[in-house]
Order: sequence, then C-alpha cells, then structure tokens
Amino acid sequence: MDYDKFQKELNKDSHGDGITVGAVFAGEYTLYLLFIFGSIIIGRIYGKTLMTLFGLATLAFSLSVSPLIFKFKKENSNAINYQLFWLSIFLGAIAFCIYMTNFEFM
Amino acid sequence: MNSKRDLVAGISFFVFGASILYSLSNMHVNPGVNLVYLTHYIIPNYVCSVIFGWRAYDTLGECLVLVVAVMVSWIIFGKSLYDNTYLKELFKAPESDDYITLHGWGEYTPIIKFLAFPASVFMVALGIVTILGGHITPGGGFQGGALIASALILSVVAFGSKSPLWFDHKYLEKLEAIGALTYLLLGVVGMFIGGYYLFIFTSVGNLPIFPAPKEIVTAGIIPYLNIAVGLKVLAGLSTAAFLLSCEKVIIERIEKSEEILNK
Amino acid sequence: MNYLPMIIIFPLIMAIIMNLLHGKENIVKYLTFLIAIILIILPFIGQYGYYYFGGFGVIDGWVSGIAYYYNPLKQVVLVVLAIIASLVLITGMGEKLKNNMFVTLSLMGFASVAAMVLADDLFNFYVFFEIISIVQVGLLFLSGTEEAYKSGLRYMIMGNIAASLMLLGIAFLLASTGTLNITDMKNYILSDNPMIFGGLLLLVVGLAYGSGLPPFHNVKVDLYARSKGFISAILQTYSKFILVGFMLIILKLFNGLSYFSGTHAVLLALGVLAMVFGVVMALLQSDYKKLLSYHAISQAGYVATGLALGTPLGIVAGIFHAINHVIYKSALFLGAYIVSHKKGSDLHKLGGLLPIMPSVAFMVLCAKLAISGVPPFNGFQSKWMLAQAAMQVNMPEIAIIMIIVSIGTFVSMMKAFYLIYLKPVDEETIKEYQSRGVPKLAVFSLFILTSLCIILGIYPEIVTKYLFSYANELGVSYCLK
Amino acid sequence: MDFQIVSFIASGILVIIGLYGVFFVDNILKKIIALDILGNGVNLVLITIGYNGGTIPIKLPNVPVDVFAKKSAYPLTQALVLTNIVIEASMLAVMLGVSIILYKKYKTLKSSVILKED
Repeated sequence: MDYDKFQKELNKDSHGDGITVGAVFAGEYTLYLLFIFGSIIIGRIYGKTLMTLFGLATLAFSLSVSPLIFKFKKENSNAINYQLFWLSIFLGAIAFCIYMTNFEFM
Repeated sequence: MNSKRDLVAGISFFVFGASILYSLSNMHVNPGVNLVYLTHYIIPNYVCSVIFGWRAYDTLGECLVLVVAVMVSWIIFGKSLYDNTYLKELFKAPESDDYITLHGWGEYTPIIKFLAFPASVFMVALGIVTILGGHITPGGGFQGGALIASALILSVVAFGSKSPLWFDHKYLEKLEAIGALTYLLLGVVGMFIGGYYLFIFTSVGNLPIFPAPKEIVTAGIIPYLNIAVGLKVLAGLSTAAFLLSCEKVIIERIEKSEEILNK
Repeated sequence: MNYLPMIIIFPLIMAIIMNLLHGKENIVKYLTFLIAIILIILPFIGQYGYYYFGGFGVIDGWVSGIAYYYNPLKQVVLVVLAIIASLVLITGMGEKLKNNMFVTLSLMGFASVAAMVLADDLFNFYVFFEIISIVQVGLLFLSGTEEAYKSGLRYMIMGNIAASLMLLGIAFLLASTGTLNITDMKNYILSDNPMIFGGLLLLVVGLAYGSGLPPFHNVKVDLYARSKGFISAILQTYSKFILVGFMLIILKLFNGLSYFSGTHAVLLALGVLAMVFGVVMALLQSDYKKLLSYHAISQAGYVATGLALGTPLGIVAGIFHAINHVIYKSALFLGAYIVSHKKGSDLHKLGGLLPIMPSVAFMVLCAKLAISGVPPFNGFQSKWMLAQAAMQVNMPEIAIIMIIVSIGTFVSMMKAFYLIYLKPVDEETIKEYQSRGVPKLAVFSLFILTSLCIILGIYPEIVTKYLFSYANELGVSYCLK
Repeated sequence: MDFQIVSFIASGILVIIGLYGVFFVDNILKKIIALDILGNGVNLVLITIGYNGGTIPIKLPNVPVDVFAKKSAYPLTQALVLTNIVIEASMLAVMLGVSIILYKKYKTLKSSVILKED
C-alpha cells in the first residue's frame, strides 16, 4: 500500500498523475474507516463483543488483501453477471436480517 | 474462484427462496375491502366495476404504461434520437442469412392462408363483442383489445407484408392517443360534474349517459371507458408486435430523422 | 372543487398531445415553454388532506377506492420537482433537435413521480413505479449510443426482478390486511406474522431499486452517465423523490412497531453503504459524468440514512437534503452538459476552461462547494442537520462516516474542478474551445439553480418550516443504548 | 390439503424458478422468459388470494346480495392481475426490442458477451 504501487496500477490506464493517485488513496482509506466504524456500531447495536470481534476480523482480512480498492472497483463493474451475483447476495442477506435477527434498539 | 462464487450465490438464493416459501405457506387471507366491493355494486360484472369504478385510476396508469412502452419501442427503433449513427450502422449493414424480416419471410401454404383470414375476422368480431359487453359479461376492454391485436398478428404471420388485415402505423399511433386521451378527458369531465376525478356519472342533466335496461343503468361512463381501453390496447399491442417484427418502417424512420437532423 | 389530481393529469394530457406533434418543431418549442411555466403553478392548486378518486371514500369503515394524501411537506417536494423539471425542459429546447419525445417522456416522468409522492395506495404506487422505470429507460435511449442500449437492457432486467418482487410484497400485505390503502393498512399490521415480514422484505428490494441504493447503484449510475447532461439532471431528480416517497410510505406503515427494528437496521445499513460505495467509486472515475453519477448515489445514501433514522429531525433532514441535493446536482449535471459541448466529458482530455467561461466556472464551483457541505451553501445546512439527527439517537459513528464521506466528496469534486477548469492546455485546444458555442438556455438554468443554492443556504427556514408538522407525525423518538 | 395453500406453494415455486432463470442462465432471451415466469408466479399469488371456494364475481338478477357476497371470488385481486398483465407485457416488449438491436450487433444472445463490462 504505497504510492508507487498505486501509480503503477493507475498508469495502466494512463491516469497516473498526482491528483488522481491522491483521490484513489482517499477512497482506500474511506473503505477502511467504513469497516472500523461499521463494526463499532454493529457491535453496539447487538450488544455483543462477538460482533465487534467479527467486524475487526473483517478489517484485518481486508488489510491483508490490500490494496482493496482495485478489487472493489472490479466488483462494482457493470457486467451483468457481477450485478446479478450481488443482487442474489443482497436478497439472501436482507432475507436473513429481516426474518432471523431479532433485536431491539429503540 | 468461479465455483466459489456460485456456491455463495446459491446459498443466499436458497435463504431467500426459503423465506419466500415460508411466508407463502403461512398465508391467511383477510377478505377486508373485498366485502365492500361484493355488497355495493355499480354494474353486475364485479371485476369490471372494480377496474373502472373503485380502481379506475389504476387502469389509467396501466393504459399509460402501455402508451409509454410503445413510445419507448419507437425510440429504440430510431424515432427522434439525438444521435442515430449507431442504428444507421446496424440497419444499413448487409443482411446475414439467419436474420428474419417480414420481407424475407416466405409465405405459408394455402391451407393456413385459407384458415387464417376467416379466423382473424372472427377474432376481430369476438373482440368487438367482448369490448362492448365488458360491463355485464366476463371480459372487457383489455381482453377485447388483446383479441383484436392477436387477430392482426395472426393475419400478419400467415400472409406476411401482403396481409389483408393491415393497419397503417400512423393510424395506430393516432388510435392509441385517442384511446388514452378519451380516458383522461372522461375523468376530467367527471371531475366537473361530480367533483372527483373519474367520477362515474350516469346522466348529464336528464339525459342518461348510457341508455341501458333498468338493472345496469348505473353503468354510466364505464362502457365508454371500456371502449377507450380497448382502442388503446389494440393499437398498443399491435404496434409493439409490429415494431418487433418489421424493419422497413424502422429504416424509413431513421432516414426521416436524418433529414430533420441535417436540416 | 379540489383540483389536486390536475397535478398529475395535466402533464399526462400534455404528454400525449406532445407525442402527436412529431416533426412540428416550432409548435413543440413554444408549447414546451408554456408547459414549463404552468408546471410551477401546478403544486399550488390542490387543497391539503385526503382526496378520493371517483368519490369512493370510506364505506363500511374501509377506504374503498384510491386515495391521495396532500400536505405541506409533499407540496414543497412537488414545487422543487416542478422547478427542476421546467428548467430541464427549457434547457432541452436549446438543443439543435427540438425533440418532442424528450418533452413527452419528461412530462410522464414528472407526473408519475408526483403521483408516487402523493399516493396513499400501494398498488397505485406500484403502477406509477413501473411507468417511471420505463420512462427512465426511454430518456436514456434518446441519446442513441450503443452503451445507452446496453445499460438500458441491464437496468430493465434488474428492474423487472425488483419490481415483480415488490408486487409480491404488496400481495403479501394485501392478503394480510385485506386492503391496499396505506392509512387503513396501518391499523392491521400492529402485530407481526410471516406475511408481513415477506412484505417488508420485498418492499425494501423495491426501495433499493427505485432509488439506486446498493446493489442497484451500478445500473443506476450507468443510467445517469450514458444520457445527455440535462437528461441526467432530471433522471437523478426522479430517483431522489422516488426515494423520499417510498421512504415516507414505509415509515408511515411501520415506524415505531416493535418488529420493524430489523428492517430499520437494514435500511440504515443500505443508506450508509450507498454513501460510502458511491463516494469511493466516484474517487476512482476518470469520466466526469460518471463521477457526478456516483456522487448522486452517495448523496442518495445521505437521504436514505436521514429518513431511515426515523426520528422527526432525521426525516426533516433527509427530505431537506433530498431537496438541496437535486438542486445542486442538477446544476452540476448542467455544468457537465455545457462542458460536453466544448469537448466531451473525459477528465484527462479536458482542461483550461476557466478563461473561456469564467462565469460558468464560478457557478459550478458554488455547486461543488454546496455538495461538499461548505457554508454558506445549502448542502452545509442539511448535512449539519443530518449529523445532528444521527447524534440525537446516539449513533455518532454514522455522523463520523457522514463527515468522512463529505471529505471524499470534496476531494473528488476539487479533482474534477482542477482537471476541467485549471489544468494548463496547449493553444490548439483553446482554439477548439473558442470555435464552439455555449448553450445559453443551460447557462440560464444553471444561474437559477446556483442562486437557489445560495438562498437556501442562507435561509433554510423557507423549506424546513413546512416539513416539521408531517415529520412529527411520522417520526418516533428513541435513543440507542 | 387445502387447495389455496397448494396454489400458494406452486406460485412460490414459479417465483423461485423465475429468479433462478434470471440469475443463473446465460442467455438474454431465456432471462426475459424467466422474468415472465417470475411475473406469472406473482400473478398467481394475487389470483389465489382472491380464491374463495366459490363462483365467478358476476351477479345474476335472481341471487340475493348477501349469499353472493359469501360465495363469490374476490374481485379486487382479479382487477390487480389484469392491470399487472398489461404492465408485464409492456416491459417485455421494451426488453425484446433492445435485445433485437443488440442481437443485430453481436449475432449472439449470450448475456456474458452482450452485457459484459464496458
């Protein structure tokens, strides 16, 4: 996760100027911060340390496969197979959340 | 990698499907507002009275979906595009053998021709009866319109571009607009007579709006709404089927829009 | 007499008449200006309260027909929608081709979004939801490129799944309660059963599709990015107000019920994910319109988070942010349209436009500062309210994520501004710029939108004072432990 | 077993088959057909909600209203299905139109070829 690596990756599409690399760095860190704060709030809602640990494990996993952002870009492509895959995951995940989790935070 | 993704997608698909089936197997129907519909009635055909009475505004929306879909089909095949170079490239390219158009569509045997034309005439007649009797018998504007459109499609399939039953596409476009406008404007008239949009008025002054036997005098504007929907559905479905099968008009359309763009 | 339905009926009648006027450019032009002026008057002609179509009101304790519910909050939303729609219609008339289909489809879209905001009936909502999805695809196809066709097909495949599932959800709720009227339905869903869970689940799918929350954000972005600039402005306005209308329905039905908490968390998560995914993808883009489109998703996430918080302040903040967002994002899309008249929208080929059109650059800079939440523009006011709402329910993490996303927005917006207006270019490009004109009507619309940004930034009460009464009715106060 | 429950389960299976087709079959035309099956499943759910074990909702002059109200099928859901059929047909028409245009370009219907990343 250093500057040269990003620049090399971006130079493949000839976008390797300073301002673009900076923007991509900002995106990478935004993702990590989402994981950190997301795991904190999930842990607080469920009131279990287990969930927080699970969130931290996700963070550790994402750090181990860094840089995350190019993989993220690939998953967000507009090929129909990727989109239908994520739609399928989404349907399963919200079905799981709405039917099977039962908690109170109001 | 790919099989892993399939596995994950399969599992989540399973969870979703299981929850849908769980909900469906626990269905208990509450009759609710249906009892209101079944005890108060406008005309003997209850489905028709729900479609054009209680939920007439939904039917208006349904009409508009079809109108918009036909418009969008026209756009897809080159009407008033901002830039039609892509379509021009596609349609000006020489045809390959496997592509079927209305012209290259050989003709069917005499038996089919002999049967298709009378059958389609009968279907048109049946469609007209279904539209006009929609307020007392099963059926209505949509079913009748779909029957007439399928008669047209049957005839076109059997005879190709020399079909004896043929509507010009400009005529169909106007027919559809007239159907939708009639529906919209009848609603506005109801608003001025009864105070609510799509109010079912049975008489203007002392003149009954729909002369009918005593029991169905409450039909009011419903037969007219039926006719409007029938016109719209017949025009819409035939235009859609026609656009999907015929290239000649599309190429003409592209050339015309080219003229407008180059002016 | 109550003229409320004319808000929807007048644009529909005009749309069908416009469809027949193909090729008659002069009539199309003047009629469009007339319609654009009338659209702004329309939201003021209705009276507040329930409106029953066909006079089928309450019979035997059930609302038997289709009902609309109108109140100051919905009026504000409709006024903003009408302003944007008429500005976009006026901008569209500056094109070389006076396109009647563009006017027709925009009016259809205006009418159906207005119907969705007003609707108090679930199936009627679904019908207009389908109209708007076909209209959006039609507006996309008007640009006529191959990419447009492809993304239209993608959008329709994904959309058809979501819309069919949403109808299944409505069927669940219908079977469980026996009615489609939302006000009536509320009384029959106080306790949970599997049918209501099914309905809730599938309504969330419809919501995500209609407003472009994940996982539908990519199709939605393609939809915005492949249309012409002024058409993207109206497309994103439609999606924001679909989101507002849909969320108001879900909150009206379920907010405060004990079994709603799981869905509540799902909605919050969808909002936060849309916020972050939108901004991260925007930081990666090299195409100006795609960048703006991903920001539209990200800001939709703010709106969804605000509304999903479910407190009165959260609802007000969410709707106020939706209003602010459609104003400044429409300004940005019109800016992109003006830029694309000069030279495409690829960020790495543009540059040096500041001396060519300084006034446009200044107005676009104002809109960019507004989207990144800098005072005194309107984005600051609503983002501040959103952060306050998040703190009020004791979820400071969400407020922190909002601020981080704001920073990301600022970075990518300034990157785009530098690459388009400030980066030095050679002489030839400048000559090329000078040989091409600027669409004057677009600059006019841009000016009005920018001044709205500043006015709302200084006097937010103009809008917010109308929002509180209905938000207090819907909202529930709570606090996370 | 109760006829209504069986019909609900059948329509649920139709919905699932439709979803499976859209998600996992790599052909635009088959995807569109699967969407139609999905829509028909939803229509069947709506129709089954209206099933009341009785007659069609057309009132003959010699039947009293209260007897009729108990026996007749619910008209609301039938009306909704009629509306939904038209909506589905319109969506299908638009999708088929676009796939014709794209087929002319690519000469194949594989969705992984036509709708790949661009």
